Amino acid sequence: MPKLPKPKAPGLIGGLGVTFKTMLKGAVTVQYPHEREDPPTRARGVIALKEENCTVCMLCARQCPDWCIYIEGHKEKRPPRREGGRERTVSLLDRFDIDYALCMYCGICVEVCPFDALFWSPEYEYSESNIADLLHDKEKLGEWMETVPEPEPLEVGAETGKK
Amino acid sequence: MSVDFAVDRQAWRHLADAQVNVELDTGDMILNLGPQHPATHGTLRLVVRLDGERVVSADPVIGYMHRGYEKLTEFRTYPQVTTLINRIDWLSSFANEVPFMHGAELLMGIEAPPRAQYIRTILTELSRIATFMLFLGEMGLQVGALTPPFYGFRDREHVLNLIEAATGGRFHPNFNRIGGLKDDLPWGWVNECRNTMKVVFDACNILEELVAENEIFGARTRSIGIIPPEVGTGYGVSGSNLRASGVDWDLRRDGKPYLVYPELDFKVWTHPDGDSYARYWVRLQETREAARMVVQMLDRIPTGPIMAKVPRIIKVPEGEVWVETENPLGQMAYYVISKGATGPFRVKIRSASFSNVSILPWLLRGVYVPDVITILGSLYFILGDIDR
Amino acid sequence: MADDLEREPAADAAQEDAVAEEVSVEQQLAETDEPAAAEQARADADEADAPPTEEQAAGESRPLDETEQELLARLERELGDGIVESADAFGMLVVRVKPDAWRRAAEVSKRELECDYLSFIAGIDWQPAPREGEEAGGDTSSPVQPTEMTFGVAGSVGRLQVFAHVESTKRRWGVTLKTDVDERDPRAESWVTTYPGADWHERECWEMFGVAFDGHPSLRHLYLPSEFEGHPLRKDYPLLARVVKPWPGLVDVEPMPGEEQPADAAASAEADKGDGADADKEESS
Amino acid sequence: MTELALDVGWGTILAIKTVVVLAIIPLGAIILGYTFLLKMMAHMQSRLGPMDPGGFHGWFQLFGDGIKFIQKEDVMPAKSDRRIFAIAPAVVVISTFLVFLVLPTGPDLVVSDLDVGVFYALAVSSLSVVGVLMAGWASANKFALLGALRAAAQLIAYELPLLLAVVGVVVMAGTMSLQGIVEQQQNGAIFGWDGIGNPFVFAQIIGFVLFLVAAQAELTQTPFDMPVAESELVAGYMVEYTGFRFLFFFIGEFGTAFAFAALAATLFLGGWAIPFVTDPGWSNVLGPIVLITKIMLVAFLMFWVRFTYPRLREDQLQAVAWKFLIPIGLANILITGALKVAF
Repeated sequence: MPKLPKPKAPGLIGGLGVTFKTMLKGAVTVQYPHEREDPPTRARGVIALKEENCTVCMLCARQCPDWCIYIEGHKEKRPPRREGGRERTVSLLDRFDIDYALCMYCGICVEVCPFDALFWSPEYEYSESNIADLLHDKEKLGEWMETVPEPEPLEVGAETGKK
Repeated sequence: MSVDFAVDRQAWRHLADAQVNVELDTGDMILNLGPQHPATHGTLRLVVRLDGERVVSADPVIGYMHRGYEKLTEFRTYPQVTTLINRIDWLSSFANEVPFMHGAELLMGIEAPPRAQYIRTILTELSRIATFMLFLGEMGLQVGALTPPFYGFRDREHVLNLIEAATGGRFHPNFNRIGGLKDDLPWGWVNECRNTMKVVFDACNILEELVAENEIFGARTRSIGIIPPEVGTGYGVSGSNLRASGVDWDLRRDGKPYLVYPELDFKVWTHPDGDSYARYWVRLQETREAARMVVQMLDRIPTGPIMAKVPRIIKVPEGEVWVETENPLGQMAYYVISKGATGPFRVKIRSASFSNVSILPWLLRGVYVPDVITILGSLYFILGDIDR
Repeated sequence: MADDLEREPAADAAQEDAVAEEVSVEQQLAETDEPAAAEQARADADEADAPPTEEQAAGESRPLDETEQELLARLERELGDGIVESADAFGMLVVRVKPDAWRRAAEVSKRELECDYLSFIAGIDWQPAPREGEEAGGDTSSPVQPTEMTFGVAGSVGRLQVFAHVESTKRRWGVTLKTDVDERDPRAESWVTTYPGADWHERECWEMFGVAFDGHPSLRHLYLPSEFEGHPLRKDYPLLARVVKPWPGLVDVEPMPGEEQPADAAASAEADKGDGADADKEESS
Repeated sequence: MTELALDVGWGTILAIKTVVVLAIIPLGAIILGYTFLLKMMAHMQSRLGPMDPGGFHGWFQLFGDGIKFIQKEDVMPAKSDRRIFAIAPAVVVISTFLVFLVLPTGPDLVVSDLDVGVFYALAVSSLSVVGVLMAGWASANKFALLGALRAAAQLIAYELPLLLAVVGVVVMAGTMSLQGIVEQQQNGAIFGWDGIGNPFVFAQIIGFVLFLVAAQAELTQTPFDMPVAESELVAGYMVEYTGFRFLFFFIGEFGTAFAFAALAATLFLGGWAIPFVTDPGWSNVLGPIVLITKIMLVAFLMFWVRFTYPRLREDQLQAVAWKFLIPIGLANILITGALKVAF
């Protein structure tokens, strides 16, 4: 049977001491609009789109558990890369919208993207007063590319060099 | 103490009346605690029939947050389900992911590499610390102290920062994958974690001094809401709530081995009293124990991969599996039935708070209104965990 | 006893992955818990057969271990021919009992198996619910379940079943009990008198599956509003969120003018399997 | 002619006094609210509190809140007893206002130096319970009703220890006039040493603690805040109040805290009296400042406890009053009386 440790001073006095000591220490809060906290590199703040990498393969839209990605595209002919090569057909994006009102920030779209067109950015200041304004188009998603950080190094003992 | 298991039919009739919330000419007063009430931390409604300030009968009305996860899982693939189950108990989301992933891995015959197992265990214990830290503060608020919750939030923040640094999400890590983890830990995380554990120990001491040792807190919680062990088990109360009733049962030690718990040296805390104070005390000790376990594990993380070899398209073979883990709130378990598709056929989500709260009608009979709040607070439920 | 249970999953893993000779090797390696060796073993297993296929149906043919045998023996002693079938599912005993032995099974579990802890009571609807074609609105993201009705561990006679899990906090074992429920008049015996916690679980099961529980003091709605109709967790109850909204995953790429639709349907089907990415890549390069 | 001038003069002085006293209540409430509720509590909780309104450390916050409250719609519950609902906050504030009438802030700075000042102050301060009951009843809300009933039970129970705590002071001073008590403390001596006079806090330390505890209950502050108990009764009797009526309650709450702190400062800490300053002119100038300092000191103690402790239960609160505070208070009077007679 565990015995409760005997309190040193009466608990009432000890409690007063705790609050008084805390009062003399500084605050831990951040005065938000004036100063900002930097979220860690991996923070899943917002999804940024690198439009030129996207091939309109629809994988992200299909894998999204919330069905919150809307993609439309069209195809264009491009001149061949090499002399005498075949004419290329490329798929171009017309529309790439993410409805952040629905998004659950799971990151499945970023993971399944085979061409590295989607990235996580720690950016978090994009709240809107109207829920419909949370549907962001590809221009807006493209702007966030600037805020995407470099991936950070891994902890000691991690297996580097992905297969 | 004698316990009557037989259901009091008279009381049930009262409860049925209370449900309709029609004031009958009985002289009792029906008080609706919730669904919007500061004490229910979430949308739990408690229809309480009062005689003066004494509770004659209480009927919890749940479902205000019902999101139908068991149905939704049938329409999701296995990787997509993780996103959902994160949100069952949103204070310890990481711990929710583990049993489901473990179940899917069992069905597929995959085992996560040791490094992944270690990191999973560390993050599970961190989420336990985060959950309990909030409880330790918030319990103060439930009995009227304004300051402890801020200390709880303040020191939990360090733990959440750790979780965020590793997984990218403060609340919804979505970090587990079938066969391992999404990523390895970032550089310097282990040291950071070690420092944070010191903060956790300090925070436990502070909260113990401020709350647990306070005589007023003792007067408010001791011998309030006593759950006898046999009643607790009958209702399916689990976790710290049951251990506070003296039942020495912790799935980390007693269940089927999962993660790296068999390799760890830890103590399962119990308290003989079964009252609200015991529940607070047990959680306080378990927070410390969890921090100790994290420190143990930090020294032992093996090197190696974090992902087992997993086919690209995850199809889980036919079968049924029952995986239970000791989550911060109690026994969290999934009964996964697979039919060989990319998604589960049926998932029974056994969440801890649901059963923990189902004891309320029994427990609240005859207590005073302020004690209702104490008991609600000390049972410590998360609405998402009740309603799923 | 914990050791017995521990060995079970490891053995399963081995069984799934490799042929008989490899089993012992892998098992040994798994038990030595040496990262390098385990990694090697896994690599071997992967070479042998990386994705476990559907043929290797898990669970059914596994023999019971000692604990499970003892549990079953105790149950059989009391219930006799009330037990229809029993099986092992990853170290957990699953026992199917006759509907009229359902309440007795609870009493016996509590008394003879010392299972004082009620984990849950819930329902299963085994009816397949494939979503294809029109109904799915082209949605290929939701998992497609098999179209024929198959029953899980320990079998079933009909579509609806009730199952429950009880555990012993003293002996640290547990058992899953199942019973069949008639589809036309779904009812089962209530466990409330044995486990008071069954109250809410049975209410949930009643509103989600429409299974009435005889002897339950008050079957009221638990989650849903009292005027709610239907049983949401039955397979024939549609998930409206997936019906109302068009699937955004439909390929919406305009073809080149004058060009035939470039096998979009095929591409989309493949893309869903994960190979589509490569197909698209070829197309664009 | 002279009589008339005197009359006018008297009337003017009374008007000035009234205005000053009227201003003291919201001003005191704002000072206490800002210093303790906003700032001290914030720092005790590792926060900073409001920082933006007004520029310097958010000093304008409460004024802003007041402006906001006044702009709000005046909502009355449909089933409320409208007239009583409307009057209740005023009753609470008026009871506080009446206390200040007898509080001396200097040798001449007092509205009315009643011979039974202490008695009067304690009597009017407990008028607020009427307002609280009215508010709880008229709100037609179960939480409000429970809160009001708790408040009534509690305020009545704690009148007694409050009174008993003061009796010791009265016995020592030999007068019930607050001005007289202050003068006694200024002119007294501790065992012949009259360096700082004789603040009764030393001789009446038990009385002082009793007074603070009872005042805490009178103010419905933690650990005796069951009537408002935001985690059980949401806000008790105030739950249905919005806008400027809620503002009245807020002012009443902190104004009363200010009044009780002032009473404690006057009764136990020597009020406006300053050691070494005996000149009435200087005392009149410095008195209010000294009194305010002492009030802040007492208020700090009260709020420190408020922000640290959990709350008791209603039955435990009654037990504390009847089983501990009242016997201790009686014993204190007995000892004080005995010593008074002996020396």
